Amino acid sequence: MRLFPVLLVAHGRVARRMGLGPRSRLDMLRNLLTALVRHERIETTWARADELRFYAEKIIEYGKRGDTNEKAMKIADFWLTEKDLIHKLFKVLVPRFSLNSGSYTNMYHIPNRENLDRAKMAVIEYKGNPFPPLPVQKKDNDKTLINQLLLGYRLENGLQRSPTSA
Amino acid sequence: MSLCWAEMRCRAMMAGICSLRAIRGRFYSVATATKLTNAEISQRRSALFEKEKERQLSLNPLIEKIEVAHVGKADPGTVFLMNKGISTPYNCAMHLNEWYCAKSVLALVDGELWDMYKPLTKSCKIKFLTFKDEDPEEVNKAYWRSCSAILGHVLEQAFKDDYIVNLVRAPEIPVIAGAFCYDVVLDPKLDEWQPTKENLHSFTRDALKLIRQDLPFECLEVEEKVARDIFQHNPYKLMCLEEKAAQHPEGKVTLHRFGEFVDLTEGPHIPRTSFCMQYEVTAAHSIVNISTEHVRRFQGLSLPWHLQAYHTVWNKLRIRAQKLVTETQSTESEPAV
Amino acid sequence: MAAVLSRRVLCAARWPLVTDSPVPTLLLVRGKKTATWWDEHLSEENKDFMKHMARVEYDAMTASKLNPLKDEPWPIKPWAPGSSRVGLIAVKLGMVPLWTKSGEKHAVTMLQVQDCHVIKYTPKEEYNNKCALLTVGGKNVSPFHKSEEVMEFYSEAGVPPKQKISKFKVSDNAILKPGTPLYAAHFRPGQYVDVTAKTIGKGFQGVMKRWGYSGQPASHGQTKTHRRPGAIAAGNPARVFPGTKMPGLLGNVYRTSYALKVWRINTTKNIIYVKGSVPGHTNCLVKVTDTTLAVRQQGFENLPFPTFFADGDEELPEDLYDEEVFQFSEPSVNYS
Amino acid sequence: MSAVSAAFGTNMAVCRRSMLLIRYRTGFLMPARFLSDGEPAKFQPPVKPVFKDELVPAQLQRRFLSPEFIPNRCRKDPLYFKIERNDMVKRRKIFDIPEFYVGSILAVTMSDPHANGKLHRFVGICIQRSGRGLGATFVLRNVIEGQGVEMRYDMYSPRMHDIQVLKLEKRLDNNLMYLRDALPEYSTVDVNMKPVMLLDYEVPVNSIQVQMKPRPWSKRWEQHRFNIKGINFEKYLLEKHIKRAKKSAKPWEEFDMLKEYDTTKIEQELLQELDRKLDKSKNQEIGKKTAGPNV
Repeated sequence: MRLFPVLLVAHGRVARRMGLGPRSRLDMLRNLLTALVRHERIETTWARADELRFYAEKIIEYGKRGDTNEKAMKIADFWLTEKDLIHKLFKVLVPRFSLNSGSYTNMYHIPNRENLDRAKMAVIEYKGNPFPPLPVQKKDNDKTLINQLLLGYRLENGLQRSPTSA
Repeated sequence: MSLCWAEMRCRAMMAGICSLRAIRGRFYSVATATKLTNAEISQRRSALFEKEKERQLSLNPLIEKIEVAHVGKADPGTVFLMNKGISTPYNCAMHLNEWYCAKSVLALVDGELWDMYKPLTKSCKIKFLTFKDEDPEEVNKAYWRSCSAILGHVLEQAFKDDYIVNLVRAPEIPVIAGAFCYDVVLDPKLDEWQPTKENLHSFTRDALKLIRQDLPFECLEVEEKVARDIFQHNPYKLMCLEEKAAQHPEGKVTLHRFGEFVDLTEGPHIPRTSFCMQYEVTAAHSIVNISTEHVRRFQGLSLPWHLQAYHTVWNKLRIRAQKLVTETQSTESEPAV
Repeated sequence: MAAVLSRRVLCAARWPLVTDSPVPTLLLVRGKKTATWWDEHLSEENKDFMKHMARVEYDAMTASKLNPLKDEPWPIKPWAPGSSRVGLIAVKLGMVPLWTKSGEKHAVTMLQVQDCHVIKYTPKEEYNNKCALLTVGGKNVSPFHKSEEVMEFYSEAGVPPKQKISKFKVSDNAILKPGTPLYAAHFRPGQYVDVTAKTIGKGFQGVMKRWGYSGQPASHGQTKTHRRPGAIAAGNPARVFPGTKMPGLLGNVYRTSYALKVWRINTTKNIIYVKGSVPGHTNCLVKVTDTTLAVRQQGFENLPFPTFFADGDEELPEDLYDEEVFQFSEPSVNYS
Repeated sequence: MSAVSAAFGTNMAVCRRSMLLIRYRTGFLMPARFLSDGEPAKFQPPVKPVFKDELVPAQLQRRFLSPEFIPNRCRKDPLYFKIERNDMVKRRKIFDIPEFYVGSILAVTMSDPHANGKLHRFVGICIQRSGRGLGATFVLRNVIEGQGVEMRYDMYSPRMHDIQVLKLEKRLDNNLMYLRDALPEYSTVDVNMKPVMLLDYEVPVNSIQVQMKPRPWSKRWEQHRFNIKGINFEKYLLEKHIKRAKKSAKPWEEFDMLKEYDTTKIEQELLQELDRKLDKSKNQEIGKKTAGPNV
């Protein structure tokens, strides 16, 4: 599982252990990724979404190599279990992200599952999907009180610094 | 759409307190001596304010109903049936939910800024403003103004009875300058006195006491004559009063009160002192360019509990707030934004 | 607070009031939030700005300490037999090979001294009436996740907050002013040091791994007995002696490696090359002191006392080597 | 250097090629030394391979980064790698480590206190490159008088005097440890071999498939984790062996993007850094050496 940095240093774990083994973990993520590519926004447990996110971004990176690239095609063929999605990956998703580099997905924490296990749930989505945006708490802008105070401080520092640098 | 029972009860409670105050006030007005202490002056002001408020309320004994429509993202189109001249925006917020009660700083009544505790006078549309709005400039200004008022109250009450404290005015410093302030002329005996760190700390303590008392800010529009009576011991306020009355078409001025402190400000103010959380009186500077008298500028820094700052951030801001702030300085920095 | 409560109660009372005497119906309403995290209400720009300022401040703090006036308030006293110097806190970078001039290969551990400062001085009267105590901290951390009290502790010495602090007993002539930076040149090649750190945690382990027992044969009629300890006591005492070696938690305790030779020191990057392995994982913070083994204490009178000062008269080259160490700029070893 | 090498009688012959080969009867492999005419001076100067000088422009164009420069995928401080690299560059300024691959044929001279003349030369085929940073090593293998000999060398050891590339080529695999189980002619190299000139710009890949000794081998080379292409397994394996090997395969691992470690960017940066550092040294040592060290 993904550990806190201190433990990571000590133990060198990178990925969570899920399912019945490494094979089963990949199979599960494969199904999730297929669903994500098809629906562009899915809801799953937080841990799975967190694991999935890396692969969802990486497959776009591979897709950017183009559908003529052998390795990209191989990867897409493995990860997308429903084969009509390969076309969607190369013709819809990759052109959409042709301008950005990295960070193609959003992940949000949503209320815990109502089920008995009360699992921590999350929504993961590809950016630029056709659904209405999820309501998220935004960071305050520069106009609130505390940020105005800090803005003044920032400008003051900037003004102080600029003559010395110039 | 129900009868607004809550504010009626409030009114009943207030009436009891007010009558008590009125008696006290009369007592003090009888005992007017040639030289009053600061505490006595403020008590007298408060009593006069109360009396005037009573008078204004008694002008229209009939309760009329008005319709107030809510404009906002969360509950748009809600219509409240309120009492004219009694109900305040806060009462409307109470009908919505606790979030509005806790977070609303000001109300926008038909596009006009309105105190949360200022009675509504006509059917209108209402919108509540919070610290976290997209553009909370007016809210910030109101907060800064109220913090200055608290500082004024502290300064008036903090000195011993031997010393006279005359509040001059609270300059409208923009938030970006880093501190709010209050100009004060102290007793001539104190000309040499420089407040130490401990003195500032005791001011801070007084302010925090006020904040803990959770005093509401009340608003009242009065005739110039009444205001003159209230501020008769403070020549600076009288001067200011004349100016303001001249600007107003009907010759009226707006007064605000919280606790026993009455001040001549245009408003609007935050609803209660407990909106402040972090509060500190940071510095006292002498203003040189006013030659005749030794005017001091007390500065402070405060943040509401909605926007509490972590101590590392707060310490940085606090150090910055020790510098002298002026009204002009801010205008220079603004184009730089 | 009472006023706040009453206001909340007002909000909560929802049924029409018949009598004038309000009977407060107490509903539990969530109170005001009093805790915050540092960037809760900050915008992105301001967040970056605050981070930037913290860095600038650290630099200023560290830069001003680069030239501490060593004779300012605390005079430097000479070395005397029996005096003990302060130690350092260093980061374990990893292990590399190193060759001697005779062509032998040794494994050494690289320990980097990062932002190591003296933070506090406790005189012996306040400690145990025997020796003074110096608190030393190593490796700067963010100020945005430290409490106010902790920050105050560091601001007294005028240094940024540290990841690890540790106490060193020093003799009275080796005390240092709080805020003094410590460098790798505090130690010199050829001397011996002790290194203390927390070992890597292995969790609950059996006796074979924990105590090196041999276990039992794999076959020859063994039933479920391959890695078990065997007998743990005898019939005569009829009990298990306390301290018997049993399975249990292994690792994650402080251990010291004694008398490791310092082979080489990099004075610009502040790296100490110590012979052999030291406890702890890579990137862990270790405590390095002069060795306590009396037989390895020769030459301690020649070490910089009480510590190495960057602004002192001593000009050091980039690398200090022990006499035996092969330097890579030398030609290859020839035995003829 | 505990064991003492046994030197046998010398055979003074007219032909320079005639050499005395040394056999070791001790349990593990020890350096074999070659003595020609008993004069140590003959081993001294590092003979520059001819192909190097003639194809200087091509050599300059081909960029080769020694694999020990590439840091591992780990959480170590980058400073650690940087400092180690500085030491490696310092050593490379003094001692030229040429470009070579697994499968190349090398002649290594190193100083040895027990050797006659204190220098010792060994020719063999490089079957493994391992280690990283200053601890990088490579293994040479040769069959001498019917006895397989393997030597593991520390590349940055101060005892190394010369590494001469006799034949620069690659093989199908990055690890030729299976030559231990192959017929001896595949790991036999003539100890007096002359350097072979490299005509191509590209390093040639020798796609030879070796003949193996009959099973059992020291390791089950048919398993997928070794990924060996230099053996034609069909000749040696039965149906059940292939089945068993398939069972241990993990074909999904190549699709697990988490396991990928793309070093192209790091390699680019490292090449630039090393060019900068080693070029400086070249300018300083101009006149001493004709060809700059190949990184």
